Amino acid sequence: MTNHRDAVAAGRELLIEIYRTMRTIREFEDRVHTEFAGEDIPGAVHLYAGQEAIAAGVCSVLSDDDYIASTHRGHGHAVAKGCDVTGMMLELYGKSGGLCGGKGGSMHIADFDRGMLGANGVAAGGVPLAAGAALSAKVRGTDQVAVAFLGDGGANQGAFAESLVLAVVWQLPVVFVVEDNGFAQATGTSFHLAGKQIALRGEAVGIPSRVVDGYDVFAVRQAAAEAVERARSGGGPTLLECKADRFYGHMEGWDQQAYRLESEIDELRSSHDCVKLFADRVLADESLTAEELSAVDAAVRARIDAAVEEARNAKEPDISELLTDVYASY
Amino acid sequence: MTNHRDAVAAGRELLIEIYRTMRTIREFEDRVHTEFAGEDIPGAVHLYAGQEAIAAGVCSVLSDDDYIASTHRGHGHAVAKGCDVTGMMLELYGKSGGLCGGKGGSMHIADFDRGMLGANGVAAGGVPLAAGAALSAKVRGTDQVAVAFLGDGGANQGAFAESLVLAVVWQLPVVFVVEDNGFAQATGTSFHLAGKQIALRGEAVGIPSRVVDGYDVFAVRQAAAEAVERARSGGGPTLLECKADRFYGHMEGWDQQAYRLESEIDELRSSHDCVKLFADRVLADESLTAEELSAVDAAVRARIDAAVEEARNAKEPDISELLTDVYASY
Amino acid sequence: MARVLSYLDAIGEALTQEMRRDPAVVVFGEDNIGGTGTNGKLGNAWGPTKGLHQEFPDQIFDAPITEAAFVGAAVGAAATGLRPVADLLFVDFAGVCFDQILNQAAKLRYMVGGKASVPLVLRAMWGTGMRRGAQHSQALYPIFAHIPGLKVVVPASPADAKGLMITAIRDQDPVIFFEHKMLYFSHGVVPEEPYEIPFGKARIVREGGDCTIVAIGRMVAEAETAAEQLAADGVSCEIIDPRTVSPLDEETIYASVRRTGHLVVVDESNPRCSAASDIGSLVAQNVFDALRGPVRMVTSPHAPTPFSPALEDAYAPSAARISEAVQAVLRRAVAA
Amino acid sequence: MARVLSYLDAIGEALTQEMRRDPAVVVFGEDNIGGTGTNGKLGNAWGPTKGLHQEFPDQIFDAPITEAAFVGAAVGAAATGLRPVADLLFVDFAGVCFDQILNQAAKLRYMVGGKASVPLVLRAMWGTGMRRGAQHSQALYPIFAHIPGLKVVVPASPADAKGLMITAIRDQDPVIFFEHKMLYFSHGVVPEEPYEIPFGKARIVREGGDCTIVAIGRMVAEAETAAEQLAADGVSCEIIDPRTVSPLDEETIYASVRRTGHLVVVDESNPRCSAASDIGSLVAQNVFDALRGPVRMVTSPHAPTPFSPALEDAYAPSAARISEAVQAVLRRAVAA
Ligand SMILES: Cc1ncc(C[n+]2csc(CCOP(=O)(O)OP(=O)(O)O)c2C)c(N)n1
Ligand SMILES: Cc1ncc(C[n+]2csc(CCOP(=O)(O)OP(=O)(O)O)c2C)c(N)n1
Ligand SMILES: [Mg+2]
Ligand SMILES: [Mg+2]
Repeated sequence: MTNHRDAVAAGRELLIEIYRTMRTIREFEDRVHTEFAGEDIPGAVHLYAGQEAIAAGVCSVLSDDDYIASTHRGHGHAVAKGCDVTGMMLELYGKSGGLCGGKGGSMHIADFDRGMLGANGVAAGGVPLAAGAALSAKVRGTDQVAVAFLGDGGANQGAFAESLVLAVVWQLPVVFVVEDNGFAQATGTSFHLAGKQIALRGEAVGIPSRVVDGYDVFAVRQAAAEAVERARSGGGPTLLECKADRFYGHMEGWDQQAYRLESEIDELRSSHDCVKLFADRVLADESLTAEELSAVDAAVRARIDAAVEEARNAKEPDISELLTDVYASY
Repeated sequence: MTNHRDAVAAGRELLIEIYRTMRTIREFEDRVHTEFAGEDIPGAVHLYAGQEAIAAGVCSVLSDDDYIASTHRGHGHAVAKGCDVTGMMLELYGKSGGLCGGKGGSMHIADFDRGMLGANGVAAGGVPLAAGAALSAKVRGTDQVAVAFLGDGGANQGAFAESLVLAVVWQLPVVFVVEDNGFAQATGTSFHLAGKQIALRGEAVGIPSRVVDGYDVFAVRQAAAEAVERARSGGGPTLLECKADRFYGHMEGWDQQAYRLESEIDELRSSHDCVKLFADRVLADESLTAEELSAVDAAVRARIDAAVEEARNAKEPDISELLTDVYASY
Repeated sequence: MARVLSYLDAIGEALTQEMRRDPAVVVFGEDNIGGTGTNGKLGNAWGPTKGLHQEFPDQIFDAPITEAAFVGAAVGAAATGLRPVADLLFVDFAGVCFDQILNQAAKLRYMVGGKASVPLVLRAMWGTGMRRGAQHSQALYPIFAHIPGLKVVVPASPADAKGLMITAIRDQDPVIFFEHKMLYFSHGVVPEEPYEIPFGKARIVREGGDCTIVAIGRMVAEAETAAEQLAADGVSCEIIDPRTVSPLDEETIYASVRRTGHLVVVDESNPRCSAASDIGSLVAQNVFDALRGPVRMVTSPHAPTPFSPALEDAYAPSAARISEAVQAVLRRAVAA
Repeated sequence: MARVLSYLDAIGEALTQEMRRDPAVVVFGEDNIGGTGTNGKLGNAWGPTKGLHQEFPDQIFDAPITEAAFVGAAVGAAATGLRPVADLLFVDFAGVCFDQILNQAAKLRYMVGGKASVPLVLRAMWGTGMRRGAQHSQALYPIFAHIPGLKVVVPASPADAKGLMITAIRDQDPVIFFEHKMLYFSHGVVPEEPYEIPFGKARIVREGGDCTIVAIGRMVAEAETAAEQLAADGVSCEIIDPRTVSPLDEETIYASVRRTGHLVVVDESNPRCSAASDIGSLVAQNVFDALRGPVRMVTSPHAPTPFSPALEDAYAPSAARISEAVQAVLRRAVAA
């Protein structure tokens, strides 16, 4: 684990915020997993549990008006960027009042007021959008920064490779955060990355690039802080390759994870749970108390309970919504 | 310049063949330049003059049944792979009897009997095709090899990045030959590559990659021989980044090369003419005589004269050809 | 005894029989084997390729998420002796490799004056109904039908799925093979031995004399439901499933319209420049005299597919909307 | 005095005036400045952006050959406060960035429930006639018109090119702006001050009573030539230029067909699922009763564009083929 003096120095409030973010994501995902199994939630849902430290660490150094573009596995990014969890839950249920009015669903959750430019159903499809948001900030002369999240599998997409080039040539204030969770669906990174780190691809085009322990929220936060500072000060793009495996399968209801050994998952959950690792550490060095953590736990649980309750009882969108938000010529 | 003992050892015949190839390309291109100015040749024509050592060097280590996929600047590759220059010239004129029956033109010259899978109008568009030909060879259990030619500008295309990944993951017998001629249209590589070598992109995904002096046919041949040997023996892909500027503008009739200093072009033609460099060397070390070279020059000139003559006088394709070679439902 | 198979298994059977017949048939895509590069079990494919790697370890492989590269590789492989079947997963992902389809696969044979052909099959899952949202529910076959050089196959039944897949693999041109996600677990009688169903030959799903309904893919079943209801009201519909949108069996459609005098086209795609508009205009051009009233197109609206089940259920054409269209067309003819 | 401008300069003037008006308007693409990163002169752009970098050094830039990235960046920039005008060069290159057009630009506003919009313009050169072969001569607007969320503009004159470009830049939706390569050096009167031409309002190019001709892009001039010839034979044609293929001004077309009873659609694109078939079928559905004979579609064949001038000249519709179609349609009406 990294030295986390900076985080501790930032004080209890920040630590609690980071914990709240990670706990909220975990609780949200665990609960969606249960509700999905109960067949209450329609559609395709990809859970982020296990990777919380990445979203939480990166977004902890962003302001409200910075931008992120996310992936099909986007709940964690949305929560970390400050999206309302009730609005998110309503969206997952396809209900009126959802963040996208029920039109988007899990794979298209977005909240432009929070700088969350959207989950994305296409691998690496959102990466160029983040580059564009960075261009926008640069042309408008603000100091906003954009972050593109993508997966190890998405890192093989041409759109990502091209975005690296564009970002370095245009010196855009963008940070590429590749989350290597070991798999693209059922295909392992040891196959599809041919044993190489994605960070090398950033370096190859001249982008400062680092591999980061994605279970360690402090490590992520530190790396992200440097990257964001570089971007804000006109230093151009950075690539962070954060490694942390997912707890659940690729997609709810889709796979039984037969492509993973059970021992792999057990070991992951017992020794690489980023939320536990955080808790152990702040308790060990007494920067937070067990009571503080429990208070967060309880509050988060209540918030998610309420979100599910509201989502279940919410109205379906009105049929007239079918033809709004688009130019329909007939 | 590289040590060219291997080439010399290979004997006069090979040296003459290499010279003939380079001279044929040069003569073909110079002549097309003239004829185009006379408005005899329709369409978009991109000349390869200046880069001959790359095509000649690479193709000198390929067999007839190896494959190449080419670019919009494809005449040199076609000649070096053994395409008939009269068939090529007819094709440029859009005449019956052209290599593609006049349907393709300069940007789509192909000759599958010679393993020339086609020029291509889309930057890097042919790169995946070469990967596919390599896959084909591997699945069919032959020892054929495929070469993908592309430009520095095309190297920024996603299709190239993805092909690198696919080639290394599938361990395909393919060689990527990137021709860095300093420009993509009027845009300079110092801008669009951000000062980095393309070879790094190969290395980043685990592909052995080298930068090669593209004015030196022996250097190219040596590097290509190693790469092709690796591919044939199951060692997977290689990337060669060959550097040699073009003599003419991007496209005939299109640019006055105002983006280049005149002194740049003068210096290029006087000190970096790969055909001259070759001749100087083989004369200096007495591996060929001036008479031998002149004999080739004369033969090549006669061949190109005859090709132009034939192309001028050839028939237009029959109108019925409009609807052949495609399934037309109406 | 007639054997019943799912649409999904029918496709799997076609792939199996063709790989067995011809070692040049190779199959690849993301998770076409599944599990490559993991410590767990191999064979976690989804869809019709599940389990095939055991019999064909040298003919089926997993691909990284590099559609532009592997679809392009399919083109290059097809032009040099293989018969690749590449898997796009969702047809929506055609976006990331569209150049290789539009400019390479479709045009190569023509551009080189017939000196090469591109016998590849691109499998693509399509359609609404699974709550997958705007980027995973499109039809898009009108886009492919627009492109000369491609053949576009949209099977509506398990038996057709098998026979059309075999034809697709043996065809010399690039074929985009549309598999409707909501039909995967539909069942039907499927002959065991390999057989081809020719391209450009429509299937008359139901005979009738009052109105011709041309329906595509999942819409065939909706049209059948509508026709049942209409029959109860004394209206007799003829249902035609074109099976392949390109080539299109114009003659069967024209012959039917000559008999019925009325045409309703049911197409799950968006309306503009669609298969519905294509067929509607062909009829209005070529059998105008037979028409006893306006043609009618029943499609999804000119809007992306919404996620919410409540909205999605109102999006694609339904039996009810088809009935209405037929009734409107006939009512108008009576009134006139 | 009326000022004459080329189609190309008219587009350049629109870009200039809009960049001047609004600093959020940015323009980029390959060689949109030209010469960046070289030792030579800057400003080697081709097309309508030539010279603009001098007045707008902070609003116009060169891009590497990364269409997926820079078109996607246009989407992201548009959704966060800019009004980008991205340049595809040839529309054929839409293939390499099609996902960003199909799945991102077109759908974003809908998918997020209207919480964002994507005011971008994608410039694209199209059409046959320049001997550019199969990968540089396509029309493709039917493909874009099929996609909900996009607007598709196909100006046929310099004045329209300017006014439609200004409207496109000010519009809140993604617009694909089709510039016909053979029209670049056509000239016409173009007002100097900025003006908008509304989307979805067709232009009646010529009035007439015997037959309605809807013609798109370069085909408008061919239709005019045909109409001249036909007028000499006593046939009076009404020519309608839709200007925008999506949205489509259905009403103007319907009103004309109600008067003439006949429709010929001239569309340089390939025939299947085309703009011609779209318009033909709409008329057959919505103004069937006014039709006094079959609709007729005049398009390029279902084949890629050949390179050879001899073949290319026979490929796209010509005035002669348009005349023939009109005559066939009218002859038939007389015979009937
Ligand atoms: C272009 C494209 N191809 C294929 C898919 C289907 N698909 C959805 S998620 C996924 C795996 C993505 O892996 P990775 O990027 O590592 O993200 P993770 O699921 O591991 O978070 C694939 C192949 C897609 N969404 N987009
Ligand atoms: C995908 C794509 N984008 C743009 C173009 C237009 N174009 C044709 S050649 C060219 C420059 C290519 O540069 P490079 O790859 O370096 O090849 P060179 O012309 O220098 O041989 C461009 C941008 C194209 N053909 N394809
Ligand atoms: Mg992953
Ligand atoms: Mg170059």
